[in-house]
Amino acid sequence: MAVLEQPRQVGLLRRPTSLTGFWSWVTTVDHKRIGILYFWTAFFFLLVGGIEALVMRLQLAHPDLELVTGDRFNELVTMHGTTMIFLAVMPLSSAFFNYMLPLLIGARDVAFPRLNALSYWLYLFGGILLNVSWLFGGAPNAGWFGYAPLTSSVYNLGRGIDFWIQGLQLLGVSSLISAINFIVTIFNMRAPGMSLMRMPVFVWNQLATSFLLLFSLPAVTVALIMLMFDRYFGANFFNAAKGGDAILWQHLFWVFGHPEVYIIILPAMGIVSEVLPTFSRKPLFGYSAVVFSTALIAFLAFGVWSHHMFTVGQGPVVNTVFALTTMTIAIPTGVKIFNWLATLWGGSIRFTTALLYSLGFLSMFTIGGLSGVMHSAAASNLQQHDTYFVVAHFHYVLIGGALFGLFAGIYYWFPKMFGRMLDERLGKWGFWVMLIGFNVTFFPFHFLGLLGMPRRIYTYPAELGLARWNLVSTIGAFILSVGILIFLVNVWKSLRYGEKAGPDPWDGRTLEWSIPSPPPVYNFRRIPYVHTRDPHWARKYPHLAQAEEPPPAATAADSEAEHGIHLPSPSYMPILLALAITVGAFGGVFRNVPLVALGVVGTIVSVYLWSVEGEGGIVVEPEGDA
Amino acid sequence: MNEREAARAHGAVRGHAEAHGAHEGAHVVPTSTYLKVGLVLAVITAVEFGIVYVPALKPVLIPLLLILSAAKFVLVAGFFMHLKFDRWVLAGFFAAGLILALGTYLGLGAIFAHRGG
Amino acid sequence: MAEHHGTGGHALQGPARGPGAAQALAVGHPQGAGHHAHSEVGVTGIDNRKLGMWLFLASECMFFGAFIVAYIAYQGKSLSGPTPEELLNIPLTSLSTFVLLMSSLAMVLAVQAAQQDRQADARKWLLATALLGLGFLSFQAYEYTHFIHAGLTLSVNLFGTTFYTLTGLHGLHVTIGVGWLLALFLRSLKVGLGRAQALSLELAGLYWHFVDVVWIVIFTLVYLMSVLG
Amino acid sequence: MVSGFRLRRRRGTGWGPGSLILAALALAGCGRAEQFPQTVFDPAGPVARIQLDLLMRTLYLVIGIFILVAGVLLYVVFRYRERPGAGDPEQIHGNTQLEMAWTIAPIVALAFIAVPTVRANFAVAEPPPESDPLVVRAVGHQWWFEFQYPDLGVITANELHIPVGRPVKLLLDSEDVIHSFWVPRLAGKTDMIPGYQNTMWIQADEPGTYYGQCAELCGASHAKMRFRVIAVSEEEFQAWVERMQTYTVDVSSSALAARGMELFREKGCFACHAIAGTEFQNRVGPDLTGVGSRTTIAAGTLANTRENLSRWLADPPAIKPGSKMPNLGLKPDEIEALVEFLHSLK
Repeated sequence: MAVLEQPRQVGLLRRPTSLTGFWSWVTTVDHKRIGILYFWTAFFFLLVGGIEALVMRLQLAHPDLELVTGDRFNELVTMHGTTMIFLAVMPLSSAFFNYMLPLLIGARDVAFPRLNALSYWLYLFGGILLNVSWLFGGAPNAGWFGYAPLTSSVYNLGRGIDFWIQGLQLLGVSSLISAINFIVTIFNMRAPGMSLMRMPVFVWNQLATSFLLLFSLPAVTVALIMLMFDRYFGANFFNAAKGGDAILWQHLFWVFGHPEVYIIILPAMGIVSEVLPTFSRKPLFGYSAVVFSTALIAFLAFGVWSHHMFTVGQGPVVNTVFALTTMTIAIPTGVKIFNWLATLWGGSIRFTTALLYSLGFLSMFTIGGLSGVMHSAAASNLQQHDTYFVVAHFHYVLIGGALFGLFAGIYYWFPKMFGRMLDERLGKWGFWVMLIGFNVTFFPFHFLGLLGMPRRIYTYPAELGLARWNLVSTIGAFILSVGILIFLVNVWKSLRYGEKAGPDPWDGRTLEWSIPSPPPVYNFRRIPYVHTRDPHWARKYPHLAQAEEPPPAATAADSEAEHGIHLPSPSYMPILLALAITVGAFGGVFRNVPLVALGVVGTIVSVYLWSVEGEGGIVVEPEGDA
Repeated sequence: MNEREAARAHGAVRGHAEAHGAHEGAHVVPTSTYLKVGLVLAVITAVEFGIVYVPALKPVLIPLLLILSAAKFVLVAGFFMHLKFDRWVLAGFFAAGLILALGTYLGLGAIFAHRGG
Repeated sequence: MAEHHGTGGHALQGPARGPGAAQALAVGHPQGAGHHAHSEVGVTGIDNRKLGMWLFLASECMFFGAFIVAYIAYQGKSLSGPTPEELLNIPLTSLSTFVLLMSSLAMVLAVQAAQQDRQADARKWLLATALLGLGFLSFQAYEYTHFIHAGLTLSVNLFGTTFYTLTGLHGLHVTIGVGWLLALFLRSLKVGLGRAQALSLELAGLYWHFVDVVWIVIFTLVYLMSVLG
Repeated sequence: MVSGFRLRRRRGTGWGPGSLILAALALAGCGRAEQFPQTVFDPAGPVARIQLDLLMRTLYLVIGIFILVAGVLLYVVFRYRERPGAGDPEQIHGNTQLEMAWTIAPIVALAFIAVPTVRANFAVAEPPPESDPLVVRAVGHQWWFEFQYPDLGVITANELHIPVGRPVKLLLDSEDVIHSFWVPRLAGKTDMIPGYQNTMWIQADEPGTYYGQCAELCGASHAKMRFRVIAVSEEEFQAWVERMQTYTVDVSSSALAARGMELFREKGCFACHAIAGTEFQNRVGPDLTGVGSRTTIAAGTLANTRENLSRWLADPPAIKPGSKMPNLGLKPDEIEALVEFLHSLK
């Protein structure tokens, strides 16, 4: 690929130009590379969170063990939850959002390529900031939802909570920027002919997820600001001694926290909605109903937050209202599950690893969803709340649901992203080991919870009778780890020796399969015209496709092929801006005014340079013949 | 429209923009409209300032103030922020945020009031 | 809606229609890369940056809403003084509200002038907006100084906590806005402030007006309603 | 057998125990209280019974739905696997009637649990209006429970004494962070929140000792914040109240206990602990009135034996991380005297 034209030189820094090598990754604004960065980083943090989980499972394997102290256990609980949610599962979704979105809608990149890079760097630095807390006198220890006033400076003297506040704020900014970027991309950058109702369902789920982020993140941002003011400046938001109410934190947190659950699960639902049709060789059953259900789930997500707070004494009226709104979420969710089953029905099902994970998702998520329905019954929820029953529920949703869905996505799109096939035999082994390990670990949690084991206890006495199922669960956790190890071996093998993937290894349906694997930097040599859902399938099998309108005839007009394709220039600014913000946040943790000032000044300077630099742009000549 | 032509030369403008006119300056709002809106805003503020000191209005002060400030809000958003003239999708986004915020925080406030204390 | 836009876009893109589904993907489409410094008008007919700014503002509704609801939820729950009734100065704040509203007017006139390529007017109104914004901030600085002397601090009671946080974060938004406007002004001395810069100015304007409408809400709920005790 | 089923049968609502539930619960060890003192499957009072009722009802429903979904999934997976030469499947895009059906079906299913949920929400909120509940204020502390009987003038810690068959209205709050009051066999949990008073009610139908535990993360020793509810007959309860109200301390019979009492003052124990009938009246830590007759020490963490109490006095934070009670550096003979004194407080 030849670069035909470089941008004009503006500003202080020489604009980076290299398209290969280390600096090309640091300065990249290519959504595919950013997606890959998200992918590896998220996977790294998944392993970190997993190791934290294993330590906890070892501690709980037997009654009265003292492998770790109560404080250390609380740190592990907090960091495991925070890491898995904010640093592993969400960014793994983001990896696919970044990589796949432009490919799925026939675009060259996202709307704001540099902001996209900024999101990644803020995520990486936020993750690092959270995790270096271990080295600076202790990690955050008040649980992933950090209930006040356990987080206050009276009851929490260390720096852990300060790391937590600043780290989460960085991640919040990162996610907010991503959300805006993706919504604008989806609204503005679709290929011609791709109406909203022709978008792949994955894109719909991404749109819903982005809106959820957009509208729910501010609540936790505010809660964290309040907490910061309480801790740093002696404000009284959650200080009962001055009339403050700790429950305000819970409300604001869950106004964010409940949509967050759907932020985690919707991407997996989107992936499954792509994988099932491909491997049953049928279109998604009830596209409109699935899309509408997705939107409805996203909307309802804002009306149920208090069901996390049935035990705080809101009274039976409020509890009843939230019990009923919560139950309604089961309706669109049920619709989706039945539509997925109907997609398989009558199909010609190929049992690839991606499909297996999708089926795993379907069954395990159903269990998690159904125990969720049980939680909605407020009166009996008072028994389950804050027990291992709840822990079972959300691990069925987060692992059996989100993570299995994401693994389906990995097996499905890995060949597109890396140009090589994953080993299907190892993949299937990995799947079954993971499925078994997962159920052995987490199904007993249902029993443990109802037999009286509260969450977040670092030890339990033998007399409670909880030893047996805890031991089973610990064994399961190691089986699950073996499943993850098999996957890692598979990835390593594939990257080294894997069979080369052609453009369309799965006989796919959507646009990404119409271009090489991995796609060239400009994605599409010619931007396709989309006249139906599943456009690639329609092109391959016109007799099976539902032509919604007569497709246009080819024209010779293809100025880009002649004059080159315009792409955004790489830039130093995203990582510089992210660094400046992180320096400020780090200064915030240590209440170091000069460091904060340095961060603020750095941020202002970076923003200014950013805007002066402009988007730039290079023009490349596409390779070969499309 | 120069800008549109420039953009088209880059091949960036979609047909839609052409069909409906480019978004910038598509609807020319005369300066006098802005000045009138500014005047009305000033007058409403003066009225608000006045009525809070009228004891007789105390019972209806809350709805009255809410209506007046809502009017100011709508005027600024509609005219100064161009929502009245721009594509509905912008108003849609903003309304979504506004309605969600109103719904969520009214609910939250109601729960807090219900909680007493 | 956007569905309509999509197909509309196609209709004007102009390839003649013909049979043959197999050709569906082969049709070249001269979509621009969409990464130009100026217009990035997309499927919706709205520039990417403007769409993004509106999304950000929509998100900000949830942001300020949370602080406002905290203020209201804690109203009258302070365990000690000073109280809002003792401190809040409605006449003065009405004046500062007026100043902020007029800055919005100046802003919209600046954007209009830039769109019509009246560069000198645009610059004049832009500077006026920034100065009025500074005026508003001066009122706030005076108010804070006065309140602190009167014993209201962030930590003294719930009123202090919620009042300073809500108005302080609004003030921070105004400060950022003033900085943005001044940066645009300085830059305009080099690159002008005409049609080519109108979108940049409009984006700053949207932000500025939003900060204004937030103040309209704060002024009513915090200041005016304090007379009800 | 699981009492949930017994309960159902007793009430004659006629739910046949599904074999799968049976299997699942058999796996869980049937949830008997002898084996699992914090089980929710063996309720001992009306609140927990209402909650188990609702729990079982939702459980039946969701297991039914799961069997349906899993059944369809298994059928589809076996029936529609790819077969060579079978040709392309029919490209079905949807079916409005079917989709309507499976939108309405969940609504009907939800109605089946929604109505009982609403009823149960109100039933567990307040004791029956005609009843005359005993009022107890329960205060959470890091990491122990304080129980005050405002009408009786009695204060105790970590062991809540209640009469059988009478509703107990609990006024819950906290001295520091949020805790949660949970006695699974009597009732679900309600949070103890600083600066705000929550209420809940419990009732034990049979005499016995019921295990409870804090259910909200509250710091380093959250796991070791436990308590007991001791339900006794009305007469025994009255006797206990009277003993607590007229509590006297007499160490004249034992020189060792007298030395222990002396050490209680010398070593500063009195700065935190109160004992009725003495001049020790500071209540920063648990009230020690009658501590000798309690079943456990250190908030339900250890059985109240001489050996355990000695271990506890020797180094409290070693047993409860972060414990506010410091290691006082007591010598073995001092510990012995203190143990003798404390165990004399029957």
